[in-house]
Amino acid sequence: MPEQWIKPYGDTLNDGLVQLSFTLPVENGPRAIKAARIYAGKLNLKNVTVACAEAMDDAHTFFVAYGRAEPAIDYSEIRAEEATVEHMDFYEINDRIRKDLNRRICVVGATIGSDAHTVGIDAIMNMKGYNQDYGLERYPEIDAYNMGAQVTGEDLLKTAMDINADALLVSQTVTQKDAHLHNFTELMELLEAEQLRDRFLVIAGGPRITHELAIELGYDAGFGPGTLPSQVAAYIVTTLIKRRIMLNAKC
Amino acid sequence: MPEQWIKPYGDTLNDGLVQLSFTLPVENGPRAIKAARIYAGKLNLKNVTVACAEAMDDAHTFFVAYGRAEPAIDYSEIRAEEATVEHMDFYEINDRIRKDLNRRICVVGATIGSDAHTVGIDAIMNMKGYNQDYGLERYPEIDAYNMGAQVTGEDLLKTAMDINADALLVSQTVTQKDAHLHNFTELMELLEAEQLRDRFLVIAGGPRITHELAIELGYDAGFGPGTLPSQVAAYIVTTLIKRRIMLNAKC
Amino acid sequence: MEKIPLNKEQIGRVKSTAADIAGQIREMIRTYSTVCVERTLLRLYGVDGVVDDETPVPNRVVDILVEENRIDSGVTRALAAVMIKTGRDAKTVAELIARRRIPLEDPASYDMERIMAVEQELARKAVDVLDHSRKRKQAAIDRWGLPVQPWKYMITATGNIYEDRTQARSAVYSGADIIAVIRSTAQSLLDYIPYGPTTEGFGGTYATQENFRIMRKALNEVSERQGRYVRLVNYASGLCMSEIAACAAFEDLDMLLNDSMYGILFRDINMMRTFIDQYVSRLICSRAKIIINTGEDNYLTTSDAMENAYSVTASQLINEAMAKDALLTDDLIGLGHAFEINPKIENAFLYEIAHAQLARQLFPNAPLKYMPPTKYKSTNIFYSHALDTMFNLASITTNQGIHLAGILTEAIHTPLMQDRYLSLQGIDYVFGLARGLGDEIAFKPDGLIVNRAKRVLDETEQLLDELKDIGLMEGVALGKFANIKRSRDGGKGLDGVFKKGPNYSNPVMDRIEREGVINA
Amino acid sequence: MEKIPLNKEQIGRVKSTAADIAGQIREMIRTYSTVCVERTLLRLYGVDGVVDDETPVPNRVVDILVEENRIDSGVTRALAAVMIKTGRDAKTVAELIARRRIPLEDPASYDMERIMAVEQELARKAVDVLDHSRKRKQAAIDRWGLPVQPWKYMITATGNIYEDRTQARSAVYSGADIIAVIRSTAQSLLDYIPYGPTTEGFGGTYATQENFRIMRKALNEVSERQGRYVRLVNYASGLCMSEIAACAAFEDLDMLLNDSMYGILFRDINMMRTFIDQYVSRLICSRAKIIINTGEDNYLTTSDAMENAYSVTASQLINEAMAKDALLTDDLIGLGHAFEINPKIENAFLYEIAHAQLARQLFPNAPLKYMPPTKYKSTNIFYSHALDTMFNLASITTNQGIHLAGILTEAIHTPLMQDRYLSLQGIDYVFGLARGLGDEIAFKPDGLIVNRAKRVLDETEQLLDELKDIGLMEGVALGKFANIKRSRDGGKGLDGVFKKGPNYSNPVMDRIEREGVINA
Ligand code: B12
Ligand code: B12
Ligand SMILES: Cc1ncc(COP(=O)(O)O)c(C=O)c1O
Ligand SMILES: Cc1ncc(COP(=O)(O)O)c(C=O)c1O
Repeated sequence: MPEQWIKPYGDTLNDGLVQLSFTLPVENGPRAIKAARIYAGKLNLKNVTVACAEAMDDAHTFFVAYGRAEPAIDYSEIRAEEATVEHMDFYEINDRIRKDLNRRICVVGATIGSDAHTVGIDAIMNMKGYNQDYGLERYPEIDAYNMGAQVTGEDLLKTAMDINADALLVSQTVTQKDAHLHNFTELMELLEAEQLRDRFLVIAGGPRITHELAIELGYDAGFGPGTLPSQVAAYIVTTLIKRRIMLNAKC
Repeated sequence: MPEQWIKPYGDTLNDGLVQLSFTLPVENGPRAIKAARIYAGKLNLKNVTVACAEAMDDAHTFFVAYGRAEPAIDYSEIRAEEATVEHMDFYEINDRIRKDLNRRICVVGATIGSDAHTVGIDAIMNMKGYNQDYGLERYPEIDAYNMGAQVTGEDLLKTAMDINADALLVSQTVTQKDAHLHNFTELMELLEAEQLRDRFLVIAGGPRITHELAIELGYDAGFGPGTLPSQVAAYIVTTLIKRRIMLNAKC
Repeated sequence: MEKIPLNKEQIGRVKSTAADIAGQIREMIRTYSTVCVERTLLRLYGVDGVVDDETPVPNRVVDILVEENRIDSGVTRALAAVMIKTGRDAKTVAELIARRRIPLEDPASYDMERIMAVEQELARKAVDVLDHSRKRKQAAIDRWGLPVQPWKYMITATGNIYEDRTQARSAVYSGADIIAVIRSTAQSLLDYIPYGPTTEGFGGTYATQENFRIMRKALNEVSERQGRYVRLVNYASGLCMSEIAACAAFEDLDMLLNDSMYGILFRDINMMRTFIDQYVSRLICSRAKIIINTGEDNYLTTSDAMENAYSVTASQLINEAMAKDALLTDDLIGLGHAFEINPKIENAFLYEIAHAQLARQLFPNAPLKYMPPTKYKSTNIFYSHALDTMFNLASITTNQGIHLAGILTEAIHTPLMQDRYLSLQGIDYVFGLARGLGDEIAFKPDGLIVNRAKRVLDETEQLLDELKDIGLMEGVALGKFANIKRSRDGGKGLDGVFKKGPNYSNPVMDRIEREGVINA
Repeated sequence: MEKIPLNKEQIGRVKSTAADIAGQIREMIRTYSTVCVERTLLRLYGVDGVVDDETPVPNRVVDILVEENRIDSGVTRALAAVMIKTGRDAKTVAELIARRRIPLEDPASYDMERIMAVEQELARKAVDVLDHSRKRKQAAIDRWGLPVQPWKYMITATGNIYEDRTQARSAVYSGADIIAVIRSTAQSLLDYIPYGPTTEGFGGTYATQENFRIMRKALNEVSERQGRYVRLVNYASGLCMSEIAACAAFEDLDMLLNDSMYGILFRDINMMRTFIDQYVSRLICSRAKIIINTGEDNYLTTSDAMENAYSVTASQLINEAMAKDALLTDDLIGLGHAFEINPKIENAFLYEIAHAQLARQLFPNAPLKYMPPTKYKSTNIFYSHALDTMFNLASITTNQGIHLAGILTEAIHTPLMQDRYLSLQGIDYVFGLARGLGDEIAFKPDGLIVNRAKRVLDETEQLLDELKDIGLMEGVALGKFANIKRSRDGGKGLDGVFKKGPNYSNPVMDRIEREGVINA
């Protein structure tokens, strides 16, 4: 196998070992175990060991299996989109705003839909910040409005207009049945319907968000787990500088 | 999907949810995560979530992923071979030996090859037994010889001849690099070379043994994890009764 | 066994301060009622069903009362009047009103004695519902006894009540003592109870009376099969707090998440509204012997467990006092707390033990509800399973009452069947392995554990003293709990609060209050 | 901190009884030597390499000595004679002998003074090897300090030394303090040390000097990168016990599994043979400051931890005495024990704590080697991870020395890289969470823990008293350890034991014994 092709690694290069656990809706026993082995085989695994089979009731069995995955992928062909963020700290960011934008920045954040999770958006916006990294409210050159949770798209938009925001920060945590996709899309449609899409930087965030997904949804950028406020601030500042001519929103 | 077709079960019938963990030999980061997602996709999973990616060093990343497996299998077509064992207890077994065989049974057990694991074979043979089920040594109608571990095929065979055994009980625990298959096969070849294959019941056991595997290897039966001594005894007795005419080994 | 030497007088002081704080709320409650309370009465009188395919009859009837500006006298007498007029039962009458087939009547134009007789009859029936439920639960205890504590509490949250049922059965098979059907997200904001069985939900399954029934029936069956009674839980908090309590009584639920503080802080529900609804819902729980669970654990998902532990304790004390005001006895007060200290903090386990043990000693007879780690759960399910293992140990060591099962996929998705199974397996493992540990060890006097507990109690006392001065509502407005600020006049549902008029009557509440705690 | 109030006099008694038992073995050792000991000397004199593609030169030379019936005088003087004759160094001479290019000489036909001079020079070089290793290890400690205990000990077992290296690097990255390269199965039965780097093994990787070197080099590199010294372990027990100790000293290994009891019981190695080899290997360890690890933990994989805990303690006491006989100081005696009580036993954790704490108090200065659960590990990796979590807690609470990482796939396969990672992550989690727990709690006097520890000590004393009468060898023959019976004359390797003749000489042993414990 050429070097750039990769497979899972157990204890020998390219052994392909993966661990699997799953439930089959059948009663435990030799037949169930055989079914589990056959099933795992259908997932492109060879040498499947059904190590563990335990009854969860009389019609459901839990399995732990190991097997050697057959596919290999060419790692050199994989490229992941990331919000291009220059690494800057609190001081550098404020400096850059003063020097290169020469005005204060204004952002508004909210958790939209019926989602009540605020810890994520708070981590980015509140004074206190996250992981020893100050939140946007603390930046002297940024005016940050945190609307909290359960905010409708309409309310968010209204506030953004009222305060003449540069950027909308939108958070979504509940992803069951793709609730987050639904809410993100609805907001984007609203922006477009109101012909306000280009007026703001629109940034998505939450535990299941990647930059790629955000782009797909029509957002400017997306930030996932572990994001630090300074990363978001740096992204906003550098993007606004780039778009300077196009944008003339003011607080 | 017809009812007898099954898929893994997460929280909704046929949702196909499986949990996966594996390592890729690449540095953690968005590109690694994307590779993991693509890789899981190659295992016939849809809607893959790479929930967790953690660096194990600068060239290896650990992933936990969930995805919806696409294949379905027809459970009605799956049949698993099992050593057909009548459920009998200690008393019934001894009774049956007295009444139906009318002589004592003689068995010899060993862990062969360089395998030093004796706990499994001891569980079947020692007085004390396993899980509140007496071991073969305790059966008044069975003469049980436990040769322990690291026994060569030759020694086992010699002892079996010397004591005129009805059954050989062969244990194997170390399975790395298929050591067990190798040892089981070697013993079987030896028996065949000596034209003694039909003289004994030859029974395989160990944590990775299934009846099916044992049959494939040319053994009469195979017993895996959790086997109780009484199951083995019951199997031996009923099989000997069936083969009564063919066999006339005596202790 | 006083493992931590707490100051008895101080405990007396904080309990009495908390009672004072609750008393202030109780004052407010005396003068107000809510649309929810009136709908609750209708339900207890037997009113049920929907009109126009989705509006519950109780809602429509109360809406009409509001429309007609007669809500301040309450629904009961108006209903009684129509009953007298039509000679039909409450359910039929309410339906007819809801369909606008007949108008509401002004009770003033009826003979007061007849009205009151009907009213008493309605109240009797209503209280019968509660008594009946209490007795059925008592019968289960008589037959099967109570499980040993900590009780293993397991959630289902598929969104589909029939899948929930499948998951619940499996959980019981794996040892769960209690099944909680988690509610679809934001149901607390609905000002009505959805109707009938439901198969779609988000992060949970709608709380409907039919869903309660389906699950209770399934659990009754597995109870029979397993030879032990399996308890059922749902969520009352929100805009239908007392109504859900009524439905729960109808369907013999054993526990309810029941805490207005949760609604105020996390759902932005108006505080007056929910304090009133809570009081009535708790009266119902008291009479029907439904254990309430409070939501202090949630505070620590938002604010820090080391910094704000005292706010949990203070809230527990206030919640206890409010529960006792509503006739709940110790055995029915499942005060909540949680294992939520940042695991990166050195000796976090010792502080967790201190918190859990403090709660245990402050409320020795309450079935404390202990929440597993959630905030610091990782998407690394193996790591998260280790967190739960330590949580299980803290629980058995400090002898908690209601043990919420920690789930290894907490940071990923609502639990799969196998996640549940692994959780229960882990609990059994640790509970068996260390059942006697709490009895076996003593804490170093002046050590980390003892000092931490004392410190939290001191901070609690400070907060309570402050709250006694400014009042609970002002305290909430100042962000004293979970760092979240809510104003007295803000939040959802305030428009459903009304001042009781001179003719206001609520015979069910009167009766329950009058008859006090009943234990048979 | 005496957490369990043990009887000091009783401790004195069992220690002295154990010393007596060890003394009997020491008597035997004085009169015998083994082929392995002679090969060890050759290695320390610088002899290495193989002939005929696979037979190590030390083996061939000693075989020739045996063939010629001159083994009873030992190899040293015979070698010295040829060196004098040829004027060449030990390595060259040995190779020539091995290739049968030159014959061995009878030292008697040489000037005794010259022989002894060469012999002393050889011994000096040999001991230099050990001193050199000791100093390098001391330098690492001086530079980087010692890690806090319990030390995180992680195994690699791929069979391929280069993969082991990859795995080891990752383990160190994840926090391992110690890397143990598990040996290929049954290497203990090989009466020679394989040669060169190896890439095939079963359940482990062959112990060869080159493999030691490869791994030590890799660990030196990561030590530099991580700014902490990572220790390396391998296995000495078996038919090459002292030879492997010599190789380990050459390559600066820090620890060796070194226990003749393991070989006797689990590998059916002859007891005389291995007691002698063990003594010499331990002298080497003492001088080169290699920590030994003993194998009492293994007993409990075969016999029951509740029934036979005392056999572990008795064996530890004997092993300690045997170690001290071989000049090992407390800090080098890593006595083994294990967390192997059936988790189905109610309060198993309390008994585990009792056992671990007893060991801690009996050997307060030894870096106790604590083995994770293995026997009761399940193929359910989540359940097994919970077992390890509790094990981690027992270890940190009782302050063990060398913490063998429990692996969630123990019941399935030798660990994958990710299994290791998860294990270390789990250890860090628990150690941080509960670092102070041991200091914080006291055990109830007369409780389960205290009584269990006392009982085990009583039973230990009984067994030791019995062994003192019948002797250790007879005790083993009677199945007193791990329920396995081995006779004095049975087992592998007895033919390699010989009685020292009147001209026997072992200048290395003599010198180490004479110079005693050296600490610089
Ligand atoms: C805390 C919590 C709660 C609290 C919320 C309190 C509050 N004030 O927010 C309470 C108790 C109220 C709660 C309630 C519920 N919760 Co909740 N909750 C959690 C929990 C434990 C932690 C979430 C959290 O705070 N993470 C910490 C923050 C810092 O991380 P984060 O959100 O990922 O944020 C980071 C990044 O994503 C990013 N980011 C996030 N937003 C944004 C926005 C922008 C613009 C940018 C740039 C970046 C960014 O930056 C942040 C810092 O790095 C998770 C489980 C878990 N451990 O993850 C469940 C969880 C999220 N909850 C869940 C559910 C289902 C609910 C309920 C619906 C349950 C119910 N039926 O009652 C309710 C209802 C809530 C609702 N309607 O939304 C599920 C969601 C399942 C799913 N995948 O859909 C989870 C995963 C638990 C589970 N396994 O079931 N919950
Ligand atoms: C105990 C043990 C040991 C003890 C053995 C003591 C003894 N007297 O047997 C000691 C410490 C000596 C040991 C050593 C080694 N072990 Co070991 N050991 C284990 C351990 C912890 C438990 C095995 C056990 O006793 N199970 C309990 C018995 C009752 O179960 P069982 O064997 O499955 O038996 C049941 C059935 O299978 C069946 N059965 C078994 N045999 C037979 C025969 C017949 C005829 C029938 C009918 C039924 C039957 O009935 C039994 C009762 O139900 C396992 C890990 C684990 N938890 O499984 C590792 C394990 C088996 N060992 C392992 C290894 C690698 C080794 C070593 C090679 C390590 C090394 N390099 O040093 C050494 C060398 C041993 C050797 N050459 O064989 C690996 C094997 C990996 C693999 N899959 O190949 C394991 C899985 C650990 C691991 N994860 O690395 N080991
Ligand atoms: C006391 C209490 N009530 C209610 C809920 C759930 O409320 P909702 O339906 O708003 O999600 C919770 C959630 O933890 C709670 O703790
Ligand atoms: C003390 C001791 N020595 C050696 C070994 C390994 O020996 P072998 O190489 O025979 O597998 C062990 C295994 O646990 C041990 O505990």
